[in-house]
Amino acid sequence: MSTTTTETRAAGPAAPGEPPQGTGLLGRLRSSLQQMLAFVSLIVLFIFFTVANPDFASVSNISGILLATAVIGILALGTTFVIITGGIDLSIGTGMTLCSVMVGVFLTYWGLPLWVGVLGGIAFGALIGLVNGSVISFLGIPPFIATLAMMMVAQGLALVISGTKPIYFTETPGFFNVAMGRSIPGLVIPNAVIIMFIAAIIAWVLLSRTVFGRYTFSIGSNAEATALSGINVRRWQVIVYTVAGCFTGLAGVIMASRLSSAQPGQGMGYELEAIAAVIIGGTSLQGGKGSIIGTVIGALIMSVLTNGLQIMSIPQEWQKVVVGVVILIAVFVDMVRRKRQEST
Amino acid sequence: MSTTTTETRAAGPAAPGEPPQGTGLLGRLRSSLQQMLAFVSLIVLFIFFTVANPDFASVSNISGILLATAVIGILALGTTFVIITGGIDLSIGTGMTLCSVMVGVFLTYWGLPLWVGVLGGIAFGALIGLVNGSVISFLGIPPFIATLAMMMVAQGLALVISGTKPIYFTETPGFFNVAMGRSIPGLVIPNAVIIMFIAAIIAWVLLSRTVFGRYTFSIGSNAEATALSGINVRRWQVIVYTVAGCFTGLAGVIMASRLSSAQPGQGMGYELEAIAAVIIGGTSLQGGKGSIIGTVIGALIMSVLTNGLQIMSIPQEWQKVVVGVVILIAVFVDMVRRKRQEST
Amino acid sequence: MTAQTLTDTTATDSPLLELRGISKSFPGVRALDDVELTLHGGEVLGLIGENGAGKSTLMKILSGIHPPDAGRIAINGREVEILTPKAAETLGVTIIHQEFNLASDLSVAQNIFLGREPRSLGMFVSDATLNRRAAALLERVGVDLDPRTRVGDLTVAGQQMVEIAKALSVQSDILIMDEPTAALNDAEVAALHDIIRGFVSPTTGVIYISHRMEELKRITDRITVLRDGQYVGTVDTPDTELRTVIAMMVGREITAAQEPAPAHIDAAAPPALEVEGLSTKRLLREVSFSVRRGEILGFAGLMGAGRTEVARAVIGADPHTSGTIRLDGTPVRIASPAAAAAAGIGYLSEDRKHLGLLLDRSVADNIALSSLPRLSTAGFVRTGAIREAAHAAVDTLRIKTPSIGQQVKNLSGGNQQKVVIGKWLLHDSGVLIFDEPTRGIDVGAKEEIYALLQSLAEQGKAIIVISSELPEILRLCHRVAVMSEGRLAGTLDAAEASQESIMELATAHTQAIVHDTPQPTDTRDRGGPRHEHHDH
Amino acid sequence: ESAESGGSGGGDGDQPYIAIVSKGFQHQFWQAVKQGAEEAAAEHDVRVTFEGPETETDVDQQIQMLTTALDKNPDAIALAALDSQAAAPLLERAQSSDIPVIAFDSGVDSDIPVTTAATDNTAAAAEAAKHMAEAIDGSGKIAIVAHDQTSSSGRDRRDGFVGYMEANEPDIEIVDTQYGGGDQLKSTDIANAMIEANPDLAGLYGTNEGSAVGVVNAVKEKDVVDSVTIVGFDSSKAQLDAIREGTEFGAVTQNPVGIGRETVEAAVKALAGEDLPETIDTGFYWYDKDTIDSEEIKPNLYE
Ligand SMILES: Nc1ncnc2c1ncn2[C@@H]1O[C@H](COP(=O)(O)OP(=O)(O)OP(=O)(O)O)[C@@H](O)[C@H]1O
Ligand SMILES: Nc1ncnc2c1ncn2[C@@H]1O[C@H](COP(=O)(O)OP(=O)(O)OP(=O)(O)O)[C@@H](O)[C@H]1O
Ligand SMILES: [Mg+2]
Ligand SMILES: [Mg+2]
Repeated sequence: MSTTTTETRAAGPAAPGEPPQGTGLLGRLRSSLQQMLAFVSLIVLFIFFTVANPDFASVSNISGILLATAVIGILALGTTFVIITGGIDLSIGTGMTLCSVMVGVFLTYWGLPLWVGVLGGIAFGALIGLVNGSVISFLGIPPFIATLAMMMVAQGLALVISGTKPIYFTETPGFFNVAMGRSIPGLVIPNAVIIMFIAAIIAWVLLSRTVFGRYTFSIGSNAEATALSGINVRRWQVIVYTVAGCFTGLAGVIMASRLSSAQPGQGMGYELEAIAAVIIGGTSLQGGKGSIIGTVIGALIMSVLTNGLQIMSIPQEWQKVVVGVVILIAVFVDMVRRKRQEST
Repeated sequence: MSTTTTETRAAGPAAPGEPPQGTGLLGRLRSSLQQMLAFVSLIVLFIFFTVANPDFASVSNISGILLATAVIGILALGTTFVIITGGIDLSIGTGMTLCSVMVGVFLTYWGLPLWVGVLGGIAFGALIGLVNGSVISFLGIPPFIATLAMMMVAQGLALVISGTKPIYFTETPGFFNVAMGRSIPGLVIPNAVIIMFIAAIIAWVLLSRTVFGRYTFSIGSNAEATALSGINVRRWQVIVYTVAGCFTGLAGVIMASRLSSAQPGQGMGYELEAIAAVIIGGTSLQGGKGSIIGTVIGALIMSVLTNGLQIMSIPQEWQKVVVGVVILIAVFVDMVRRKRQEST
Repeated sequence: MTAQTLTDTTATDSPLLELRGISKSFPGVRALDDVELTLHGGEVLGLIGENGAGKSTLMKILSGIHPPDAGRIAINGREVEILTPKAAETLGVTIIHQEFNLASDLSVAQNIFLGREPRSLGMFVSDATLNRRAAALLERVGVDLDPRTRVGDLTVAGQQMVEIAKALSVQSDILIMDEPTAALNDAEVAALHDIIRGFVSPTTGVIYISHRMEELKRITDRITVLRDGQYVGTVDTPDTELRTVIAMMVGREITAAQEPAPAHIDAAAPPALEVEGLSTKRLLREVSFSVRRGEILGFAGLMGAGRTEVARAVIGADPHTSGTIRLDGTPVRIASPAAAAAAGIGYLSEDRKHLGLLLDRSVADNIALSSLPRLSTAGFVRTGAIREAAHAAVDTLRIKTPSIGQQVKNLSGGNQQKVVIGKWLLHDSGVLIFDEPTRGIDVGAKEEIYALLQSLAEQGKAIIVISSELPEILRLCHRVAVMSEGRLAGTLDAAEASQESIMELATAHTQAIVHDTPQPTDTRDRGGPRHEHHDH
Repeated sequence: ESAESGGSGGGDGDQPYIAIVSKGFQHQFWQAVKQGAEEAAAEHDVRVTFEGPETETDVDQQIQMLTTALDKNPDAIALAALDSQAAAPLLERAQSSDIPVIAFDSGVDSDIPVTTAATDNTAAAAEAAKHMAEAIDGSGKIAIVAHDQTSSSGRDRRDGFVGYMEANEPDIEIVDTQYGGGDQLKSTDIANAMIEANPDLAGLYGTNEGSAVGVVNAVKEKDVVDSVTIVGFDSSKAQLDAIREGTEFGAVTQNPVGIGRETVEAAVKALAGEDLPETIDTGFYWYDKDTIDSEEIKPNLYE
């Protein structure tokens, strides 16, 4: 609601998220070229860091950047849905930790087979989302409060269940390869990165090609009108949070696998990073607008920035300042680009 | 339809925020009684803890609770304005820390007189708010991103300026008394608490009795309509963030005084607590609705809960779980109460 | 299609829809009190009443939005309960709401099929299919809209068309139209009436709410009248004089609308507002006009001709690429609506819900909004003064509200419109631009508002009225500026102005172009979003 | 203000009550301290509570906890102060209520505590530096992944290490110091970037358990186990495994269980009116592959 009239006529993407663009091949090409431009800030950053430090563009560092994006990226994917409905999910950080711990319980305490552990972790994430969604839509608690409460409950439960100690995956040594193995021979990129991209594709299909995605947008755009169109808004809201929960669970699995352990004390603060990635990617907290590709770019901008500054050995206190300023500039550039694009 | 005239004089259901209430003494009494009911959750919590542990209701513990509320409470007061406009301010936590550090610079590094340090800290907070507001309204950056960037910049600057070390107020021993002195003889309550209540009264007057408050509500309710009504929305937005910044600065002063030092590494996470207090108090993240008394109650609920569970010596991991659940219940009870009140 | 009397109804020949003893109260308001209504197959039933009489509420009960406090609903003789919008849809009841209920971030096609998307494999939707179907539907309905346009980018009239298309896309037996024409001009109204006639069959019926009497005369078979939430009666349209209906509706005789008799204007008086060569990036080309103190200048034109755009450019809500604006002879730079207000120009938007009102604030807050500096001392608001001003507006405009503390969203559509008018009456500006000021306002109140505007003019204000209702323009204005395709096609004196002369100018430009390119769609395609709406 | 209940508060009949306010509670280190404290409490039949802020930068949260702890009228208080000046007024309040204060983990800048059971973090970090220098033969580039920039333990462990190198090892260059907040994932990513930026890196030092494990992860992920020497701090299963398999060269441990025990025992003695030494050095120990299972080291390690 913060935009004023003068801006609003010009601002904002033409249609929601993945908009109904030109139908012809030409139209599609044009629209995808325009979307490529969203990379602008990302590419500029990339070039800058490559020039500043040649190590930055090495294959192994890029693979490292992608790996560093995986957890936040997957969290951000799920949150994109929630934010498009006009909601928010603060529980993803500690929820992810709780899912890690549950994977530990499944695999190490109960000795279940690896695949059960992995699916169990994702399912537990869905359960967290289901609770969030139900509290929000059936009790009518504002999403901020409901998921804040879940954030605390999940953090507490992770500590309680694990006995405040890390759980190691001693029974299932193969678990490490879930995130860190290299399934595609000859490719240096670890599975976690591939999983993130597959998750992104699934999220993209869900958001732009299914009824679910359609209702996600329309609830965020006008929940009342959506309800009046005969759509069970409450039920869909629950589904949105549950889907987001699945991504949280997946992030928990990846996290546990990469660290070879479930670390119950972690997770706080990840939610803010994930939400930031979503919003840098052009999704609006007001709801109704957003895209998966934007979120992926947003997450990449964040990790390229962090990695680049670390590679350059900038003192950490200055890193914060620089990250803050660069995020501002990136978002500003993106806004100007979109405005220009519209007026042509 | 001449009946309308008579009807209009009777107090209808309360409009949001501080509405134009019934004129008569009776109307006022009734409406303030209804507001008292907002305390319900708080009072229930209070009674519960008193029964659970007699130490809880001791004068010194209550004064401790109020003291614990001071910093978060003052932050929450400022954020209430921002949230009512439909914005958000994530920079209050680390911004507060930066203000503490600046007080340290003024008093310890530059040896300025005490009152200059105190006012300088508040003014520096206003400056942070001014930057936030300008970035949001003139560059059109979404508040979440703008204040997230400021959160990082402030954190970085606090570390840079302080040289990552605490600054002690060795030059101005009297500074400790700003927050911790007892100005009213015979009263055990320290100044910080009195300052918080004075700040709350000022905020209340600003919000409910001034043009500034009106515009705060109307921007949050419909920014475009407000702009088309001839109000300079951008300017008022800047003012709102600047006012919020003053409260941030004040919180920084209190914090520094209480700790006898400026701790540059602190502050992260306070924004979430402050925002939570605001929302527990019934202010809506969608903007347009909110009240100062709600915020004060929200902040008190949070600190009563934390303190009560600590006094009961509940294991720390369980405390999280309980706080989460109780916040949910408190908000739910408050919602039910308001609904009931409306339908009578 | 002869109307039947109620007593004719037998069990075998039960009416399509029958409502009996419907009552509904909101806090502080008895919106409906023992209301009845009968709709027969094959008929168009008009429903009229003053603003706040309860028409929309009755229709909301029928479409599953509000549960009634008491009463029975029967469809084809079978008693039913309608508790959700979905249930209404299942029973074959479809409604076009008075206040639009569209998701502004979705496209036209996505909105039309919202909740009823054709799916493959149970979950996948294809926008291409949706666009194709929507295009077909829009063509059948005779609406010239690109299905891919974002709804938030449409004008109010465009959104109204989407609402209509959406309702017509559903197979239904009972179609409720709550003021479908409030934002439309005559040509579009005629098109809509054709659609209605095409829709009605012996097994279907339409309930049609409007404040435009001539329309009711033209399209309805019978008219049911409500007053203050109570049922007054039902008449057969052909046998009834409109003034009788109006009398039933307001409870007293109303003197017929006077002939346009604008007061004499001093032709030598200097103009208060002069606009010269105003162009915008999108649409306007070299628009020049002026308005004097004491004068009411009308703006006429077809939908999308650019009238709203002129107003927005003048008050600085949209940037203009060239042109000068002079106030009392001095050139001014107006960069924002705030600057316009400070310079003494007020603008009442055509889109009250999104651009006019603070829906969740009180009546008093809305009325005072533009005038707070005047109603405050040293930054502190004088609540007494605000209350007084609000009461004054409620009284002069006869706004029907339980209190000035009522949230505006709980008022009826027409009363919401009066609140916006009240806001600008209170604001002390020398130039007032009213964009569709009487949208959704009942006949009686309209006359009062005309009188108010005239008295404002007599007090020396310069007034611009943008309206799609030609009779309104003719009734009210000293001069009429006619827009066509972003240009000023001409300005007519009251003496020269008539329906015919205005329409001629309004279409002059269009006809020239329409043969080679489908111009109106094009304009829309080129433009960016119009205004962003916040729907929650 | 609490005179009447001063000696017997805390409920639970006449069992003495000791409130312990530590610097943290989620990390393994603090859990081990807690474990030691609880063991000692059981032996001496006293009741303890153990609390600490989320992170070691949350000075305000710790002060809050200390205030609440005082309101519970404990018989003794044990404090690992994040900032002794900030805690000073509360310590005075404890003194005026005749509540003995035991300082642990790090000293308190005040004469109020009856004794201090602490490790010298600076000396411990120097010990780590010494072993690192030996392992890389006194020359090469080293980077530090620290857990925290502002807390005393974070600074001491960084500065002790850097100080030793500067004083004794002219050929060793510390090329970078960054902070991962003790978060394993963040520390891993930071160390990854350091390895990228310095292909000739000879050593990495992690200043607490999370930092050290993060460094170990990164060295494995980047496959530079052979060229990079890792020195860590504290103890956990992950670190012990890494040391046993040779990925990590060695680490410094501080015997947190012992700190917890000593602290509670000191409090019990203070309550009994016994005299206490001014400081109790709880010590630190260097351990590596060879000494990890020795009788001397084993009791100081925890998983
Ligand atoms: N949700 C609500 N809460 C409170 N009052 C309401 C609500 N909805 C309608 N009302 C009141 O009920 C009465 C009838 O309103 P309704 O909208 O049915 O009028 P209407 O006949 O459609 O008028 P209009 O011609 O102005 O559209 C009005 O006084 C209105 O203020
Ligand atoms: N942002 C926009 N994007 C696309 N088209 C626009 C935009 N703004 C205006 N238009 C188009 O420009 C034309 C002029 O609009 P304007 O609102 O000024 O017309 P109008 O004469 O007031 O007509 P009405 O209000 O009856 O629709 C219309 O065709 C409208 O659809
Ligand atoms: Mg109506
Ligand atoms: Mg218009």
